[in-house]
Amino acid sequence: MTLDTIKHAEQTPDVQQPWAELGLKQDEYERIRTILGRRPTGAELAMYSVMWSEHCSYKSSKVHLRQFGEKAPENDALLVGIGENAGVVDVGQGYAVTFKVESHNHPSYIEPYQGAATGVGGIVRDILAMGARPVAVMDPLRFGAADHPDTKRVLPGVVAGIGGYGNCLGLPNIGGEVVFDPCYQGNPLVNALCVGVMKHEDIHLAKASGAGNKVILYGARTGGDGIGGVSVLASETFDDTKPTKRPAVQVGDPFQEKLLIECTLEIFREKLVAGIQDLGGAGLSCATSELASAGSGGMRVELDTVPLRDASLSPEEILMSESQERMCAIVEPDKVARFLEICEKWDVIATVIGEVTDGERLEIFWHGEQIVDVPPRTVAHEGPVYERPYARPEWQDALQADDANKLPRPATPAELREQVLKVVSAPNQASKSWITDQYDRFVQGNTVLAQPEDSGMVRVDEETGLGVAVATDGNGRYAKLDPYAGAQLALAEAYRNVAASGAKPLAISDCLNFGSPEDPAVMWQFAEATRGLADGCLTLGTPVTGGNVSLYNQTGDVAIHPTPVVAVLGVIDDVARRTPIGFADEGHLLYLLGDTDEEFGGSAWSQTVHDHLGGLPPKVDLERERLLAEILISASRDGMVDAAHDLSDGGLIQAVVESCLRGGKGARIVVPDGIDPFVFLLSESAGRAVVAVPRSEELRFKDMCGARGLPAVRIGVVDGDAVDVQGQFGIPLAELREAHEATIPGLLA
Amino acid sequence: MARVVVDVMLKPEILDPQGQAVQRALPRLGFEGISDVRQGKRFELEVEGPVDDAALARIREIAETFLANTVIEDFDVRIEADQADSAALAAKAES
Amino acid sequence: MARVVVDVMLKPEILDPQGQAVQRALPRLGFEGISDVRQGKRFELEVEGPVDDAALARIREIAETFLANTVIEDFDVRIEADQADSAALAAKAES
Amino acid sequence: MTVRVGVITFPGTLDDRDTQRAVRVAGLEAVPLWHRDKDLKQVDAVVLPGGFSYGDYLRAGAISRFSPVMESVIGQAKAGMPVLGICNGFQVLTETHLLPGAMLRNNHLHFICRDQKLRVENAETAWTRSYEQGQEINIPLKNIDGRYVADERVLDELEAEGRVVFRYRDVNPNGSLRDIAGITNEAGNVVGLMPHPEHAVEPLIGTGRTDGLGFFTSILKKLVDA
Ligand SMILES: Nc1ncnc2c1ncn2[C@@H]1O[C@H](COP(=O)(O)OP(=O)(O)O)[C@@H](O)[C@H]1O
Ligand SMILES: [Mg+2]
Repeated sequence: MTLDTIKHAEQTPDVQQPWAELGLKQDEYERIRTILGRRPTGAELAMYSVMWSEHCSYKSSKVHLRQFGEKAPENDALLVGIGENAGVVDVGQGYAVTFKVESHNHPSYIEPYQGAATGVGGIVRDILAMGARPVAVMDPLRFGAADHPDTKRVLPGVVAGIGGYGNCLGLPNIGGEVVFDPCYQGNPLVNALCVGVMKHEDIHLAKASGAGNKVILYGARTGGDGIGGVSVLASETFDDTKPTKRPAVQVGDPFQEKLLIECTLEIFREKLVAGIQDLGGAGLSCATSELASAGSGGMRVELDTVPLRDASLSPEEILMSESQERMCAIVEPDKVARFLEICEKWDVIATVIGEVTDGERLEIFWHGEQIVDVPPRTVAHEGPVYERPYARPEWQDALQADDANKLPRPATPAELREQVLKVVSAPNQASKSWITDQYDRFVQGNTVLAQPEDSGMVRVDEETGLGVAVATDGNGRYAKLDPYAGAQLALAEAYRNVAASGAKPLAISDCLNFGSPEDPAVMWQFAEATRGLADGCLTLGTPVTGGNVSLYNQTGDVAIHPTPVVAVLGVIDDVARRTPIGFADEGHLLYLLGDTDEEFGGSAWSQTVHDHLGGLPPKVDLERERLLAEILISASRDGMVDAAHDLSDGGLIQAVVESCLRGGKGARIVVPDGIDPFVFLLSESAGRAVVAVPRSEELRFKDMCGARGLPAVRIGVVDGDAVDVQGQFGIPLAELREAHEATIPGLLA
Repeated sequence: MARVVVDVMLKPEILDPQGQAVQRALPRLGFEGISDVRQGKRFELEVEGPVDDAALARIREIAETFLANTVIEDFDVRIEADQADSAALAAKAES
Repeated sequence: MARVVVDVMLKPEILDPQGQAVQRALPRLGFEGISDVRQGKRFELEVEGPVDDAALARIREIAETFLANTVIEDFDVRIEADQADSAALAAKAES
Repeated sequence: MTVRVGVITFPGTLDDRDTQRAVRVAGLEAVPLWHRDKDLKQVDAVVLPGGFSYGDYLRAGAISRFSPVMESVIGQAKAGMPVLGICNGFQVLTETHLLPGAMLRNNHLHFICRDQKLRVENAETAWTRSYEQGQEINIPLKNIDGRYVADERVLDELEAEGRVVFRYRDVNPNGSLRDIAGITNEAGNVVGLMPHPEHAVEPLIGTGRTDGLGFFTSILKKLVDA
């Protein structure tokens, strides 16, 4: 058995190395040789190949993501920006909040339960690594057609995995999305978001500094998880012992993660760490090189001290293992004993695997022999950057010309009624409670709002009632029609959702799900969407704090719809002022805020009634969104509205139906003069919300809208036990409930 | 009526948190000397008609496509011999 | 090192929705002729040292007090014979 | 007089901090107890909170039952100390046989989280004195192993002795036999139930109702009366 040491590499410069199998390009391999001045060892090759992968290096997306920094709005609230495990925002009263949304798409298609579960586990560790207690999760999901047989395999597994992991960790699930579209058939999107809370002084960063400080690996033992690909290396170096089969699938252990959370929080409380990093993709390769790269000195690691689950693992495999539920901390020598003691208390295995040096290299040893000697920045932060070619696809014009506004419309009130029922009961608009009831929304005892509310809201401080709200949105259909506008519409919708619940939007995180960057059309979609999002964030004053890019979501040469998912975080001074969506009080007046135009491109109506996608998405007016948000927040603060619901897919009628079902009361709706009832009910113009105003507040509310120039039209009243559109049709709540709630169980249960 | 048993276990290289939790608990309960525990599933299927090769092949297909998730699990199908007394020693066929 | 297997099944009188869910799904997947399915647990214990009567007695105690909840479950302990080739037919001792 | 209520944390317990909060909201003193310590710190009552102790990997509550703290709890419970097991805590209590029966996977096989209506069938236990016999309350339910089973003889005995403390109303969410949501021991000091009173003690939070507060005020009544 030959160990590929540095010395060995120097002596055998011409050995053929499997760089191509590891996903490196010829020029990338050459670059590694140039950086090192020799051929890399197997372990170095393993590290570079995984760290320079698209997933870890963002090599295709980097040039576009830069805009998020360059165009970042002035914002005093931003404490930690892009680049750390997650961004951190000041929410006042000495509290800071960190949040991030990430994808686990591909693993969830292969093994839905474990893929989704470990997706939750990964994002939770990111949040924990910032120094925060994780307080909530959300799960924006996309699946293939609701009635496709494979959806029946993927969706229940994904939902059970998210629930199984999150519930066992004790994190309330406060919202998310479930969208069905054939474009996601072979590429479901499983995005997961986590929110964490800490005091300002508890913020931790991922950097290794202070020569002599110890590197401690703690949490689960390292096994062969997720290293199917690297076995080629093992088989090269370990010529006499064939590697056993290595699983590509990672299995989550939420109980271990729960221990890791409590143990880590106790360690933070005693201020025992100088730097900390979670282990996620690329495992130890990533954690050690990132910590060393961000720090001041070098690092030396004795890899053979890593506790293993499978003794046959080679050093390359240990470096690349993606075993879950592990963390890596930098600890001053005199704090090590206490650190280990706390780990012991929580039954968490902890091992000193190395130390920070005053050199500049990351050096890794295996039973005394050196197998890695690299400048850490070249692994972690100075990977390849691509300027991928992009071009507006030639089909884009034809798609936009295929105007949805020209589709046949309902001719009679009876037909309109029928189409409304179709829209509210279609899988995308139907109630998702069959799914969300599998998630614990109460644990931790701070949940103020959870699904099906506009945003999830949790209390941060018991005394003052300070709280945060988060909403996630994304509409791949809009983005397909116009990726620039589509990204802004996703931002606008999440922003509006947060404001509708009474919170002030502060910052965003995003998960950009796209097809292959090697396709210039996809790259154009990506470039347009990032530009749209960066411009939008500048206008709305909400900086991007971090996020995630998921590329190669395509089957053959068919890509998913471009799907930027945006999460907006807002703050509310007192959760007692939150605005729910339910119409619960008879007699309250319903006001429609904003302007309604004929906008059916990408709409729920065009999809459910005509199976059509074409035209332009709704116009974006971010100044209007801002004004609407201000009005909604003032109305909440001053107690002028009792309920509010933003308008999005399915338009006004969808929102009214949801609010009526939620509050258990009906509504009488009057179509305002001069607008076609069909357009009034089903158009998806952005920048709108419907609010329920107590009669006593009507004057004050109208005055406020008038004074600030926001169109506000009285459209009806909360009343009875039907949704009654005067002169058109009425539908009893019971019938609506059946239509809205039976769809998903009918497809999946 | 015959009984066919399908055992489904996580592949050896896959993490088995359940088995580990059991194993870690044993010493605390005063049981030493168990060096590893794996936890899996056992299905007992009552088959109508004779359990011939065709039936076994069908059950193996059930196991492969449905009872086990072959991405992470292995399975084993075997006929359970009639046992008048389950405490008695019985010879078994292993597939 | 020897392997001892502990099978734990719900008592026959206890409703087994997992087994039922499997059984109900089978015809939909095109498998007929399975009249009942029960789902239980299988534990594989690696025992250090010889599996003599004393060791087996100890494992039976582990099963009774810990691996199974005898309010609802029955259990069965047996030694798994060494199998050089798991595909081969092997005779087994049942406790 | 300050009433001290111990709240146990096992590895994997989730609702310990919520339970401590509920105890405080009710005006009592919450005392954290650690699974490895036998010392109950002279508390007047103990709550075993919800969660997934040891991941519920073997069976819900099966591993926690053997912890040092449970040795003391079992002893004290038999001597009459009020003990409340919520969800996972209820599962631990059945595993220790302080309460009869067992908890199995829900009949629909899914985790379920919902607002659950319950009927208080026995308002005389240590933990239900603040309620009235027959009162209906609405508190959150959230579990995957919530199906209560016991053999017919035990069930008949529980009914005959008035030891069914809560029954599910409107919906039986998990297939529990005879709609049983919670039971007590013969002495009425040990109570276990699946739904979560500690998540229903403050307006706005969770279900927005405070129907669960009565559990904690009951214990005050009981100890002050005693
Ligand atoms: N996968 C999910 N997990 C948790 N909550 C979800 C999920 N999908 C949808 N929801 C919740 O259901 C509600 C309705 O979803 P959606 O119609 O997408 O809301 P909106 O259109 O207001 O963004 C929201 O409260 C949302 O957070
Ligand atoms: Mg909304």
